Amino acid sequence: MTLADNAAQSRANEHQTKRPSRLFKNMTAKVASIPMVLTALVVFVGCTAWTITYSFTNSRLLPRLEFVGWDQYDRLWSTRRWLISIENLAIFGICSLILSFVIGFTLAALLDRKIRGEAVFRTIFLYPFALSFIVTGLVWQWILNPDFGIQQVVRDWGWESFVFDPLNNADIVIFGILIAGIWQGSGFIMVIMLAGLRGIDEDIWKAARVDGIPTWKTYVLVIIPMMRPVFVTALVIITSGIIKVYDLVVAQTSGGPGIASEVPAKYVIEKMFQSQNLAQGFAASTMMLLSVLVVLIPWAYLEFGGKKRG
Amino acid sequence: MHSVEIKDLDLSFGAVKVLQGLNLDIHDGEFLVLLGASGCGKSTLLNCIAGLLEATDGQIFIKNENVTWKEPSERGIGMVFQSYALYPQMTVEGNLSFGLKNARVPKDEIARRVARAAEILRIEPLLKRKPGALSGGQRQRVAIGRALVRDVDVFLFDEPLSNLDAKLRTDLRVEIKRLHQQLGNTIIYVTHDQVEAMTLADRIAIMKGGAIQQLASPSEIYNRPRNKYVADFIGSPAMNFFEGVLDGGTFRVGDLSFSTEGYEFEKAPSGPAFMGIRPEHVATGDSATAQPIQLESTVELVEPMGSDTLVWATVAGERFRIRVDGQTEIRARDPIRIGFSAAQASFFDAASELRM
Amino acid sequence: MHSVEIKDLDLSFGAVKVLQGLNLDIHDGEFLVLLGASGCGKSTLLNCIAGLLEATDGQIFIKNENVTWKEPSERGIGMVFQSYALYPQMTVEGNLSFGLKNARVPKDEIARRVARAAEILRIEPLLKRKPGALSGGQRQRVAIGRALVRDVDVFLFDEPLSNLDAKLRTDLRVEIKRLHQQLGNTIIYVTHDQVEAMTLADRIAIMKGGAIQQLASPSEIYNRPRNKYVADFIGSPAMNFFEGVLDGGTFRVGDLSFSTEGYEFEKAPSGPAFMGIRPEHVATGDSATAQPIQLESTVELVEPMGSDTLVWATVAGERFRIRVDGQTEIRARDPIRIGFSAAQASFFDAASELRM
Amino acid sequence: MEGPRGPKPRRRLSPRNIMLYGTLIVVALYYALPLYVMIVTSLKGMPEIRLGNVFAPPVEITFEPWVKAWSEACTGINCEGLSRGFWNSIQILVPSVFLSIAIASVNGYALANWRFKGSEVFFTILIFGAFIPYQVMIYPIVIILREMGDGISAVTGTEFRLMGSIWGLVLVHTVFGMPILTLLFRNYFTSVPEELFKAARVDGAGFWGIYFRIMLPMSLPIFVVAMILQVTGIWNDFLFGVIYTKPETYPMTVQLNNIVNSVQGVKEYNVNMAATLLTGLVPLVIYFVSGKLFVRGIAAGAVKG
Amino acid sequence: ADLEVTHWWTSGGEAAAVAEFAKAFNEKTDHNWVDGAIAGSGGTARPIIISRILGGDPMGATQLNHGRQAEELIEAGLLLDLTDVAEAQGWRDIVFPSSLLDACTYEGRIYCAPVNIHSWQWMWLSHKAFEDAGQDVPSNWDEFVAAAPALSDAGKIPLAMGQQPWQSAGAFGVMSVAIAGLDAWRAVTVDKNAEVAAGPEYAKVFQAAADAREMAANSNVQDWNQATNLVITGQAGAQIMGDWAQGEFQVAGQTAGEDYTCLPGLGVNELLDTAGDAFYFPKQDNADVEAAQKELAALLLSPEVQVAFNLKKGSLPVRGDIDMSSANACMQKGLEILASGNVLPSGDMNLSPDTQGQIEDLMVEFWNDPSYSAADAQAAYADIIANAD
Ligand SMILES: Nc1ncnc2c1ncn2[C@@H]1O[C@H](COP(=O)(O)OP(=O)(O)OP(=O)(O)O)[C@@H](O)[C@H]1O
Ligand SMILES: Nc1ncnc2c1ncn2[C@@H]1O[C@H](COP(=O)(O)OP(=O)(O)OP(=O)(O)O)[C@@H](O)[C@H]1O
Ligand SMILES: [Mg+2]
Ligand SMILES: [Mg+2]
Repeated sequence: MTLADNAAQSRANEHQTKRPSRLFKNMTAKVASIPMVLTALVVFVGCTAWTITYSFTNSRLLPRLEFVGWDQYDRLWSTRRWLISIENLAIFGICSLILSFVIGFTLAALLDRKIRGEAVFRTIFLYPFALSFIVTGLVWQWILNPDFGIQQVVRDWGWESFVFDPLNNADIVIFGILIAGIWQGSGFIMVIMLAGLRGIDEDIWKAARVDGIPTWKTYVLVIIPMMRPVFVTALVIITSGIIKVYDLVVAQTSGGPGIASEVPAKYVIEKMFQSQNLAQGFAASTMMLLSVLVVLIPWAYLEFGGKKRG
Repeated sequence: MHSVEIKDLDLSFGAVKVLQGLNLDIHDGEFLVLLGASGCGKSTLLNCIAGLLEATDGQIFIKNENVTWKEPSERGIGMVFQSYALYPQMTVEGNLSFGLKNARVPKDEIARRVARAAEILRIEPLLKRKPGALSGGQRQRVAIGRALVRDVDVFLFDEPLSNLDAKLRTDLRVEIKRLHQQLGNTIIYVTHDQVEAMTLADRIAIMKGGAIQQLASPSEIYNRPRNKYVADFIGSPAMNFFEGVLDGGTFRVGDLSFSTEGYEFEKAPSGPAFMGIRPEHVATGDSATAQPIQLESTVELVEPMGSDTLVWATVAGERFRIRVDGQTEIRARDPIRIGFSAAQASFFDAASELRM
Repeated sequence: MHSVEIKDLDLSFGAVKVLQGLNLDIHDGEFLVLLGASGCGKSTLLNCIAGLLEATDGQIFIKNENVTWKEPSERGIGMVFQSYALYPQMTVEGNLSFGLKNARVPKDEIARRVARAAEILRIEPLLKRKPGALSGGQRQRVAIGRALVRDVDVFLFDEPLSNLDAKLRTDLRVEIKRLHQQLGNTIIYVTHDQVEAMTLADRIAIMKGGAIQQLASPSEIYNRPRNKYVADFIGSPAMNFFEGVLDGGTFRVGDLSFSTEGYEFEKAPSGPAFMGIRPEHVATGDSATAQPIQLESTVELVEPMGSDTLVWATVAGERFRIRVDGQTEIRARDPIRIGFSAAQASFFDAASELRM
Repeated sequence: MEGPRGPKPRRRLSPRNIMLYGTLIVVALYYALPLYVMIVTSLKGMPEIRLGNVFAPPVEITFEPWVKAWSEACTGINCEGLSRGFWNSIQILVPSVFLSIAIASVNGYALANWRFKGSEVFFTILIFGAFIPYQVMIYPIVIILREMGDGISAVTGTEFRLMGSIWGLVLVHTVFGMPILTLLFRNYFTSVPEELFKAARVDGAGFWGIYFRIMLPMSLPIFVVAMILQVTGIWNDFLFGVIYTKPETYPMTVQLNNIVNSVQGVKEYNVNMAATLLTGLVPLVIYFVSGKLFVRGIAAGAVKG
Repeated sequence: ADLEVTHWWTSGGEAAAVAEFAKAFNEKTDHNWVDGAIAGSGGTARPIIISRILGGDPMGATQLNHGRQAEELIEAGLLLDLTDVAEAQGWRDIVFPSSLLDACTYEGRIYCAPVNIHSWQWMWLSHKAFEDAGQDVPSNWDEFVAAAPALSDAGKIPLAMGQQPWQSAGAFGVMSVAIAGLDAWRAVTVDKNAEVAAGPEYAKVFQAAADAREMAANSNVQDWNQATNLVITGQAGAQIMGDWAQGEFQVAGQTAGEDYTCLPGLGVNELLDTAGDAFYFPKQDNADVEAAQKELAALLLSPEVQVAFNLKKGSLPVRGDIDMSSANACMQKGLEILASGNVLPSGDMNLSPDTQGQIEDLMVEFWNDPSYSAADAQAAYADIIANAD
C-alpha cells in the first residue's frame, strides 16, 4: 500500500463514523409532510378512533364515557329505518356503480370515435358535475314532480294514464334519486374514461382492425381489460361518493316518501343531532366505516399487496 | 407477378400532403425495405397498404386485386407494429388465435396454425404466458406470430426491431431473414436503420418527403446511389463529399485536382459537381500508394471499434472519414497518406444533386 | 492521482442486492466506460457516485475526499442523463445557469461560464430557445453544457446517446471524444452500446450482475477478454465458440482437432474448455489457406452490410459467424473454406469460464 | 387499371353514423334537459308556472325572479337574497382552494420524489380517509377546531376562534380535499421523469427549489384539474358550510337552501330556479371555459397510477 | 352589542313574528339583533346550533323547543343561568301555565325564556273546499270522516299532509289525545305504559290514523305550510296542524269562521297541549354580550312583545295577564281552553328526543306505506313505549 492509499484509508475511517442520522435526512421533506401526517393521524385515524370508542357509550347530546357494550349496535340492527337505509344504499350503490361505468364508458367510447362537435357533447355531459347535489336534487325534484314535470307533460300530449312519479312512490323512489345521481356524476366518469381511452396505444386499434375484430368486440375484449387502472380510479371516485350520499337525498326527498329513501349518512346525522343520541349515530357511522373497509381492504390487498411496486 | 402494386398514391392529413403520387411495384416473394429519415412517410405508406389509412387518391392492388376500398382484414396482409401492440390481457396463444376465432376458422385449424407459427418462431414454451411476462425479443416474435397465423401473402413490418437493444436486434434480424427464406412471402419492412435495410432487403426503397428517391438492390444503392441524398443517407459513417468542378477527365476542388479515370459517367462530365467517396474505399499508408488519387493529411481523431478503426482527418478544409482495419496502429496528430480511386467514387450534379 | 475511488460499495433495494462489494479506481482525466447488459447495475452505480442513491455500505471518494454522505451538488460532479432531463420550461440559457444560480455564483461569472460552454458546444444561437424547440442532438449538447458550466472534475454520462438515431449517435460520439480531449476531465460513461465503449474509452469496465468482470483498455478487452462473458459480450457480431477439450497443444471438438500454436496460455492447457474466435479473425477463400487452422463449411445466410458482409455458416453443428469484405461475392448455400489462427483466439475454462 | 380509386365513398347518413349521433343526441338531451328547465322556469312568472308544464318555453320573459333571487329573497327577516352568500363563498373559496392545493401539491411532490420511511403509510391512511363518511368526523372536528382556536388564542394572546370563522372552514376544506388531491398530484409527479428530479439535485436545488423552479412550472394541467375540482367541491359544499360557519359567513349554497326552503305562502319556483342557477354559475362557467384543459389534466394525473 | 339569534322561523307568518322581536330589541335596547335564520326545520337547525355551542362559537341566543333537549347542555354548563332575570321579572308569577317555566328549570335554576305556547291539537278546515263538494263544514272528526268521500269525488284532497316526519308524528299525537282520551294518553305518554299503548283505545287511534292515511294519499307536498296552502286555496278539505298554521291563514288574508274553521282537539276532546318555543342563551365570556342576553330574555316576556309576537305567530302568549282582545276567533278559542285549564303537558317534556325520533320514524313509515297495517304499527309503537326513557 502506498502512502497516499494509507492517507485515504485513514480519512475514510474518520469519515465513516460520521454517518448522518437517518432521522434528519430529507428533513425538509418531512417537515413539508407534516400537514399530511397530521391529517392522516389526527383527523382520519384519531377522529375515527374517537367515534368508534364513543359508539360503545350511552352518550346523548354530549359525549360522555359511560360504556354500555354493544347496546347501540343491537338497537341499530333492530331499527327498521337503519335496515331500509342499508338496503337503499346497497341498491343505490350497485346501480350507480354499474350505470356510471356503463354510461361513462359508452359515452367516452362514442366521443372517442372522432366525431364532430366532440367539445359540445363533452361539455354537455360534464356540466352537471359542476353543480352541487343540492341543486341537482332540487332540479330533479322539480322535473319528476307528477303535477308539473314529465308525467304531466306526457299526459298533456294525450297519454292520460301515463304514470311516472318515482319520487312519490316508495317502491321506486331510490331510482328517482339514482336518475339524479347518475346525471350529476357520470360526466366526470366519462372524462376519466375518455382520458383512459386516449392513452391507449393506437397500434392496438390497428392490430385489431388487421385481425378483423369488430369495433364492439375490440372494446369488450381488448380495450376494457387494458383500462384496469382507469377503472380503479373511477371506482375509487364513485364508491367514495356513494358512501357519502346525503345532500342529494335531503334535497330531493328528505328520505321520503315515508322512510323509503333513507340512507345511512342521513341516519347518522339525524341520530346525532336531531334525536340527540350521539352514540347511536356513532354506532351507525362505525358500521358505515366497517362496510367501507370490507370493500376496501381486499381491494387494497389485491392492488398493493400482491405485487410490490414503487 | 406483382404482389403489391401502388399507383399514384396521394395521402394528405388535412392540408399536409404526406404522400404524393407514389408508385411502387413489389414482386411476389420479395423482401422490400422502406428506408428513410423520421417523418418521411414510411409508416403512412405502410398503413395505406394495410388499409388502416384511406388514400386521398390513387389505387392499391394486392395480388392483382384492387383493394383500395377493402377492409384491412380482407386484404390478405399481416402487420407487425413497432410497439408490438399485443393484447396485454390475453395469453400468447390468445393473441395468436384471436383474429382466427373472429373469422370463425374451425377450432382444429386454429390449433394447427398456432402450433405451426409457434414452432417456426420457437415460442412453444411461452404459449400460456401473458405478454407482460415476456422479454422484448419474445414479444417481437409473438407479434410476428400473429401475422403469421393469418396465412397471408404479404407481411408488413413497421420498425419491428427499433425498441430492442443492439444485441437482440442483430439476432432477430437474422431470424426475420431466415423466416423470409423459409416462407417465401412478400415482406414490406419499414426501418430507419440502414444496417437492417442493407442486410435484409432484396430491394430498398429510399424515401424522402413522401416520395421514393431510389428503388434498387442494396448493393446498387450502396455503390451507385441515384442522388446525393441517397449517397449521404446510406453508409455509416457517411460518405465524404468534395464540392468542386468537373472538367472532362478531372475534378477540381480548390487547389487540388483529381483524375476521374475509371468512373462511368451517365451524363457529360462538366460543370459544378460533388464528388463522394465512402470511408471504407479510402486506403491509407502503403496501400494508398497503389491508388490513382493520393493526398497527404493529418489524423485528427481515432475511434477504434474493435474489428476496424475510424480515422477522422481533414482534407481541403473538410472533415474526412476513413475506415481502416482494426489492427492498424494510428494515433491522433499523426500525418497520414490517403488514396482512393474515382472508380469507387460517385459524382453528383451540384444543382440537381443527381448522379452524373 | 485517483479522481474517483469506490470502496466495497453495496447497494440494495429492499431485498434486491444490485451492487455487491464493488471496488473501482478511476484516474484523473481518464475516460472510463461502464459497459454491461441492461439491468446489470450501471445506472445504479452512477447514481451512487452522483449521490442520488445512498449506498447501503461502502465509501465513495472523489478527489480523495470522502463524499459518501454528501449532497449531489457538493460532490464536484456533473451528470448527463439518457433522456437529457432538460428543464422544459426554461430556455437553454436558463438550463445552463440553473445550477450556478442555486450555488449563488455571481452574475457575471455565470454569464462567462455559460458563454464558454455554449462556445465549446456550438450552441450559442440556441441560448434563447426552449428545449422543446431543439433537435435531439442539440438537446444532447445542452445537457452536456449543463454539466460543463459547473466546472467540475468528474462528468457522469448515463447512456447519453441511446435515444438518438444511428447517424446522430456517430456524430455526437465524436463530439464527446473531442470534448474530453479538449477539457481533460475525468469522465464516467455508461452505455450498453459496445461501439461507443470501444471508441470512447481509455478503460472499459464490463459489469454483470452488479460486479465488475473486467476493467481494462478497449484493445485488451477485445483481444484478451478475462472470461467468456466478456468475450461474448464484446464484439458484434459475437465471438464464435467451440466447446471441446484442451489437451496440451491441441483442442478437440468432436471429430475435429485444432492446434493451439501461437496462443499464450496463462494456465496449464488441459481439460474441458471453450475456444472463441471473432468473426473478423476468420479468413475465407484464398486467404484461408494461409491460416494454421482450416475447415470446410457451407454458407447458410449472407448479410451484406455495405462496407462488409456477414456470413453465417455451420461448423461442428454450431452456427458460425464470419465477417468478410463488402466486395466479396458470396451466396447462400455456397461451399466455403475458412481458416483462422489460435493466436487470435481465446480459450476459457469450461467450468469457471475464466481465460486460460 | 380499372376499379376503385381514392377514398371509399361514404354516405353521411350511414347506419353507423345515425346510431352514433342518434345515441349522443338523445343522451345529450337527458343531460341538457335540467339546465333547460332551470333556465326556462327562472324566466317565467308564477302564474305561467302554475298553468303550464316545466318544459314549456316562457311566453313572457321576466327577469324579476333573478333580481329577487339575487337581492330580495328572504330567509327569516333577512331579505338580501343570495348576494351576501356569494361574497361569503368567494371569501371562503379563494383561501380554501389556494391552501388545499398548495398543501396537497407539496404532499404529492414529497410522496413522489422524496419518499421517507413511513410516507407511504401516511398516504395509505389518507386514501382510506377519502372513503370515511364525513359524518364520522363532524363531531370530533368541532372539538378539534375549538381546541385549536383556544390554542392559537393562548399563544398569540388574542381572541381567535377557528370554529365559526372562515379559517375554520378553510381548514376543514383543506383536510377533506387532501386525499383525492394528494393522489392526483402524487400520480402526476410520479409520471414526471425521475431524471429531471435527479438533474435538479445535481444542480444543487433542494426540496423547495425543485418544487418551485422545476415541478411547479411543469404541472399546469394537473393544477388546473385540482383547481376545478376544488372550486366546484368547495363552492358546492353544504354540509361543512352549514355546520362550521355562522349566518354572517354562510356560503352561497347554505343561503340557497335557506331561500328554497323558506316557503312563504306558495313555493316560488321561478325564484328558486334563478337562485339555483346563480349558485351554480361560478362552477358552470369554469367548466364551460376549461373543459378541454380538464380532460387533458385528468389524462395526465388521474388515469395513471 | 350585536346579538346573534338563531331560529328556524322562516315561513311567512313566522318570519313576520320574529321580526317583532327584532324590532323591539333594536328599538328598546342599545343592542342589535343579528338574525340567524336557518331554513328547513328544527332538524336542519339543531345540528348547527349544537355544534356551534360545543365548538366554542355560541350564538347570543337560540330557539330550541324547550323540554329535555337542552338538559345536557345545561349540565355541561354551556347555557346562561337566567334565574336572576326571572326573579327580577317575577316569571314564577306571570308565566301561565306554570309547566312552561318548569320545563326551563333545572335543579332549581332557570335556563330559558319561554316565548309562546303552541298547541298541536287543531284541525283546519277549508270552507271553499266543502262548499265545492256540496257539504257542510264538519264540526268534529267523525263528521269529517263521513264527508271525506264527497270531497274526493269533487277532486279535492280530503286531508292535506306534508311529508316531513314530524308532521306525521304530530298528527298522530293529536289523534291519540282526541280519540283515545286523556287518561289513556297520559298512561302512555307520561307513564310509558306499554299495555295501554297496545290496548283497545289505541287500536282506535291507529284505525283513525289509517283512515287519515287514505284521505291524505294524494297530498304530494313536503312542507307543512304547503299543505296549509292547499287548505287555504280550497284544494284540500282539512289539515291537522298546530296553531302556527294560523299565521299562514292570516298572511293569506283569510278570516276565521268565514274562510276557514278551526277545531281544537279535532272537535272531540277540547284539550290543548302546552308545548312551546323557548329561547336559550349560550354562555359567552363577554360581559357586554351577557348583558344583552339578559335584556333580551326580559324583553321576550314583556307584555307588548308577547302580544305583538303571538298575534303574528298565531300562538298563545306565555302569560295569562295580558290583553289579547285583538286576537282572532281561533285564538280566542284557544285562550278560553287555556284559561279553563284543559291543558296537557307536551310530549317534548315527557319523551326524550330519541324516543320521539323513533316514534317519528314509525309514523312516517306507517303514513307512507299503505300496506303497513294498523295492528302492526300499534305493536311497533307499544315496543317503543316499552323501551322509552
Ligand atoms: N394523424 C396525422 N395527422 C397529421 N399529420 C400526420 C399524422 N400522422 C402522421 N403525420 C405526419 O405525416 C408525416 C409522416 O409520418 P410517418 O409516421 O409516416 O413518418 P415515418 O416515416 O413513419 O417516421 P418514423 O420513422 O418517425 O416512424 C410526418 O410529418 C407526420 O408529422
Ligand atoms: N428503485 C428500484 N427499486 C428496486 N429495484 C430497482 C430500482 N432501481 C433499479 N432496480 C433494479 O436494479 C437493477 C439495476 O438497475 P440499473 O438501472 O442500474 O440497470 P442498468 O444497468 O442501468 O440498466 P439499463 O441499461 O437498462 O439502464 C435492475 O435489476 C433493476 O430492476
Ligand atoms: Mg413510423
Ligand atoms: Mg440505466
